[in-house]
Amino acid sequence: MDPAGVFATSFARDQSLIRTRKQLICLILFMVLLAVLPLLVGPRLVAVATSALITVVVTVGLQICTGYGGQINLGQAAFMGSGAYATAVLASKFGFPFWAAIPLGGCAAAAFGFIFGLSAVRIKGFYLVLTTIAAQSLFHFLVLNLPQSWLGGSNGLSLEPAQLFGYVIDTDRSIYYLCLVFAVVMVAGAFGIARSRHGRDFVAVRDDDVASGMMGIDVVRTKAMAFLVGSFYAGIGGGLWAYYVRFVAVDQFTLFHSIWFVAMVIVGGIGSITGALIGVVVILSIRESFISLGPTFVQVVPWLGGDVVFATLNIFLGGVIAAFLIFEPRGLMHRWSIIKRSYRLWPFSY
Amino acid sequence: MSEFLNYTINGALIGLLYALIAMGFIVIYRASKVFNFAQGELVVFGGFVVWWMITSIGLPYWIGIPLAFVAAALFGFAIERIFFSRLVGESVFAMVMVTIGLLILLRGLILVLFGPQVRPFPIIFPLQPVIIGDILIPRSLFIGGMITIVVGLGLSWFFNRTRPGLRMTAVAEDHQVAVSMGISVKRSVAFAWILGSVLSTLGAIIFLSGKSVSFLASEIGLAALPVALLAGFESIAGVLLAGIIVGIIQGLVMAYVDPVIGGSVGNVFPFIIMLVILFIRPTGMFGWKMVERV
Amino acid sequence: MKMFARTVLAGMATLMLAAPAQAQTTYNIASLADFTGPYADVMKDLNGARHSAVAWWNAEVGKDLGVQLKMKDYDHRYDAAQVASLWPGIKAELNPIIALGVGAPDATALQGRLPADGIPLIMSTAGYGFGWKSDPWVFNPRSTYAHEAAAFLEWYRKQNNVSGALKVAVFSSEASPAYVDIAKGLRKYADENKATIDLVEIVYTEVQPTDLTTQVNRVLNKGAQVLDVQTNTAAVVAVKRALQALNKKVPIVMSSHNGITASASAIGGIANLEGDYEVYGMAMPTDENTKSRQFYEKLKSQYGMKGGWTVPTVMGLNQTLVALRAVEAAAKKSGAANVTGRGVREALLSTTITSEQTFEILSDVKYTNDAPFPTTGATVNIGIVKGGKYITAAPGVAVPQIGKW
Amino acid sequence: MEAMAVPHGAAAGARKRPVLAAQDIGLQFGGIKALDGVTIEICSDELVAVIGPNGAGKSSLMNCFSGFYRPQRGEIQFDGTSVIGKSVHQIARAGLARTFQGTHIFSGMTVIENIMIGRHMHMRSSILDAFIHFGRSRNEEFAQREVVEEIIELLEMEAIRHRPVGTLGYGQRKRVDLGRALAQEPKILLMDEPMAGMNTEEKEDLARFILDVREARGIPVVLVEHDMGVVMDLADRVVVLDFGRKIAEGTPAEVQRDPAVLKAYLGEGTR
Repeated sequence: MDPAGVFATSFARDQSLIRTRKQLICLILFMVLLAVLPLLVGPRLVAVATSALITVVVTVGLQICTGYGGQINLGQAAFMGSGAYATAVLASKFGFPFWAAIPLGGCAAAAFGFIFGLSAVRIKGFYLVLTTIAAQSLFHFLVLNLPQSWLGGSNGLSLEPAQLFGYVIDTDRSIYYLCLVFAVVMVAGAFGIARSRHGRDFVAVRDDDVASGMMGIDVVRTKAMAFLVGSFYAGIGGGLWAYYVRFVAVDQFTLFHSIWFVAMVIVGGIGSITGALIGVVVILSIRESFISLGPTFVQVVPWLGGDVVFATLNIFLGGVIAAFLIFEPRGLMHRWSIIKRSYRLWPFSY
Repeated sequence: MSEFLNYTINGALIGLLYALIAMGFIVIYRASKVFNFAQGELVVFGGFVVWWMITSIGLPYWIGIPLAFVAAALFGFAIERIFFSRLVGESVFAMVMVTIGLLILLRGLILVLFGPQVRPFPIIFPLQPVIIGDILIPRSLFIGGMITIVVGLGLSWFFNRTRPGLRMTAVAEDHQVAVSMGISVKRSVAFAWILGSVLSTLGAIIFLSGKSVSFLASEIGLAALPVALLAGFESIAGVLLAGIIVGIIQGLVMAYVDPVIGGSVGNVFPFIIMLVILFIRPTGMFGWKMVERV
Repeated sequence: MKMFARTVLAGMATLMLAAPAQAQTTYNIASLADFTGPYADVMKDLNGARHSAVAWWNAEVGKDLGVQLKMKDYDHRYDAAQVASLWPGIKAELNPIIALGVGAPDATALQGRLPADGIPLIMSTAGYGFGWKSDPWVFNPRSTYAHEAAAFLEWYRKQNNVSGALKVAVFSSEASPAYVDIAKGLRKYADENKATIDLVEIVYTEVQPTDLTTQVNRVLNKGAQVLDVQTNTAAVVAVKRALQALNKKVPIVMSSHNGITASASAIGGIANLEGDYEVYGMAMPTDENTKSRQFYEKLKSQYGMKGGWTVPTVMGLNQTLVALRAVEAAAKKSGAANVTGRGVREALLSTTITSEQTFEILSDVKYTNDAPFPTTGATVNIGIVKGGKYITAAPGVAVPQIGKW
Repeated sequence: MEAMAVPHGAAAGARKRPVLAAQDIGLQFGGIKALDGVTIEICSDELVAVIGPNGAGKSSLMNCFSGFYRPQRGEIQFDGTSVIGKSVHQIARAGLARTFQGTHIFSGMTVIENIMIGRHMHMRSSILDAFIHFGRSRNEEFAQREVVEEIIELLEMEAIRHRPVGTLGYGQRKRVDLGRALAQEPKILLMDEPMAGMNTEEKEDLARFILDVREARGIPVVLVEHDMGVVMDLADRVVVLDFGRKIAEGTPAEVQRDPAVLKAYLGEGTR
């Protein structure tokens, strides 16, 4: 719903994400802010922002797969992991540069996902989630049991920092920019997909696969596509992670990580790219501020002790998610559009 | 030979335990078509309640265990009331997502209620194994398996023979039809959650008797998924057979393949079975075949 | 103007003269902890031990040295992602000269960047094969879990006059790469010592095993004389129950993170573990009146020790003491005002931290540039439950050599 | 409206090419025969109504045509090729569109998005194009959007084009359904009880749209309907089913006089 007084004068205008000058200015300001962030804030926030950017890539992929395509996925961390491992192997064993290793890591994750998704997308219902759980446990099993020279087994894999024209990307700031570039491209691409025929097909298949088939949409193909795109995104996120930490180990990508990615999608709102961004920001900022404020809090009120102070984090995050599930199962993005709409239509209720 | 027989029998009994956990899962699925991913957390919750009643408070078994079942029933009911009764009319997709959120919430809740420590679980079933010739069967699994079979057949009879059970089966088949027949979907779903929670607690008792309880126990919720799938998510009697099949395969793989590859393929094997089922026959062995009407 | 300058100079001179007596240079220690993750249950003791040890050092050692240490806690939920996002902030805000870690996530998330940051990290656990790299920045105060178990096996074999190879079964799990690493280390050890050790089987189980009766029965039929369970307490309980079910008395050997006390509380009573062993390269929190125990009592009465006399407390103490003694050595070497993270690491690599310095909580700790843990001269203590009491069975048993795995 | 009824059978086949032809199809669920030897032909530029009492097999017939059911017996030819064994989307891509009984509409999406989905099979941009957005994907969106706007104009939905379909009334939703089917540019349009659940006014509107569509696009239409009044006004030819069999076929006037039809309908009335 547009603000009063704004009418689409062309399809381009009608189509574009940015319809008002105000929105354009906001976007530009936001991008500028992201660009100069490392210069403004301390290393702690730069690091938080970096992990947020990586998480955004992974979660946006999950949003496309789950939020748009309706394919619930509890293996996103495993796909992230397969991307991370592929990137690490390509970079450390075959000497690929990061700009090739990361996208190839995405492809590897998509291929790994494809093996599991193939069986489930043919069936009506939420069977994909079962195969993704299987993917999660088989990923773990394979990494640990394949010959050590392939994926490092229980030893993990380490890799050299990324390099661009001889410039070594190993400082917190440079890694932030590396992740920023990838995240911006991937998010922009996600918006592109969401607005294209593919994005519509995903939603159509999610909402009504019967009618979708009648529209000439190949339901199986579309589901598989949503899933492939989702795992590709996870793989890109994994590749970034590999260069961020420069060490890849199997226990960095557990089922519990996958569950948290889903939680971010729930909180942000199902079926909205912006929602995925909001979900990541909300969950991470709650978690990180708890963790940042915790030590100070412990120092101010020492008798409480760290164990008590930090343990409240679990309750709080659980509570936030519960609150969303109970009061706003469609997520923050939905709430935001309601507020926006009612404000624009005021004094008429919508 | 007797070794092989032993692995087979023990595998079958562990499979029956999976079947019991899967039963809780299936009961909820039948009523609302929801995959409850918090099933493992229900098991952990049930386990902690039993620990709390018997070990912590010190109630005798004959009071503590029934009380734990009552607590589990109330807990299941509360979950349904707080989350799922509000979601009536929302898509199944939304409800499945809610169970994933529930998983995180329950973990936090259990941590706060019972603390992070590993707790000793009371010895409900005697430790001495049942010995038949060379074959050696853990008593908790043996008695548990018997209980599971009785419960499974009982529930199957309930859902297929008794009036209230048949009503719930009607709900399971089609919500709209059920409503038009004047059956309360809400009540049926609430009952399913109560039953699912109670079955999880029973599962916890058999699983954990004489061992320890902590978060790690929730993994059995995932191990039960392949069993539920093999049974087609619908058939309660079928899940017994499915459990036995998965359990035997897993037991034999663990005994004969694990040592050869020097890894733990046995633990992931149920998931491999799951993938195979999805490729070959996703409706499971006993799933209701329904024609998708447009 | 001249007058003013003279006053300033005089003031400065006074300050400088007073300095040796009063000036304390304050440095920071980063204390990485897991309050909300899987190890939340042990953190109270472990972290309490760290804090009281620092308080003790400040009062009794740092004061004379001119160094004060401040420690700040950071919760990382045992998650590498959280460590990675926390660390740059820790480095900038705290600029620590040394950091204390909990487990694998710390090491994996930081080992790539610690050399550049110039901050050594001291772990609370034994070492792992996967951390066995030269030029270390992450240090374990003890040799690896596999080394520790091997020390026990050699001791046990001699103790019981086993002729031929001692038959051992290992219960492991693939739930964590760390568990797999322990099993791999033991496999390597057995392969190198075929005459004395026969590793009959490595049994992989779930982290919360359903029932291990068949598995235990199988390995006993293969003649296993010792069952090695270094995964978690749930596995110890399951193995023990299986032994009880089979009515067999074969000793279990446990490790520090799933030791006798922890396993006893998980199984509901120490009597269940009669005749079972634990082994690790640090003091055992038994009731015996040892030097370490006295140190603990001192911390408790004077320096606000909150934890009980438990393994987590000892773990907290041993890593903190190594860190503190390294800082001490660095300060002595380069002066109180010039301690850096790199200097502390140099000190770790060049000085031996004697057993006396750690109140016998550790044996002499001597690092080389080849490994992140002491490869020579390390010893372990062996604990046992005897007559329902938890006591030391053998102190100071030497750790054998194992090749890298 | 075309007043002259089109005769059926071999003569019609010679004069006008049948677009959709079912030959002796049989469909069974368990022991129940949903369709039993039904033969039907729809020629280009023809509006055929399929009527019959409840359970007569009308929807089953539609589902066989569109590929949701696979008849056990008989043959269905669409545009010269067999559709038996083809999947729903393949048949749709071959040019068969249908509207649904009840609503099978994407209620979360806006009117425009719903109709754009109808354009799916006319769009070619790949997922990579979509990722890049600028260039092919965007141009294609704009081009297709123009087609959609024409349909919106035709069906008089300008005012609601940005409304989520979930917020629309039933009549409007049916219009969206029709618009979506038209956007497919089908060679034939099947409408499954489009008037069910509508009030008189909405029915009149929809009837007008159906006629407009025929006039503007010249698409043959198969209309499954319960409401005899509507059928008699719109249809060129009527096929009557009862218990899965074809019991009558002819112009509306002929069918109305057919004793078998009267019996079936009266029979239903007294049931």
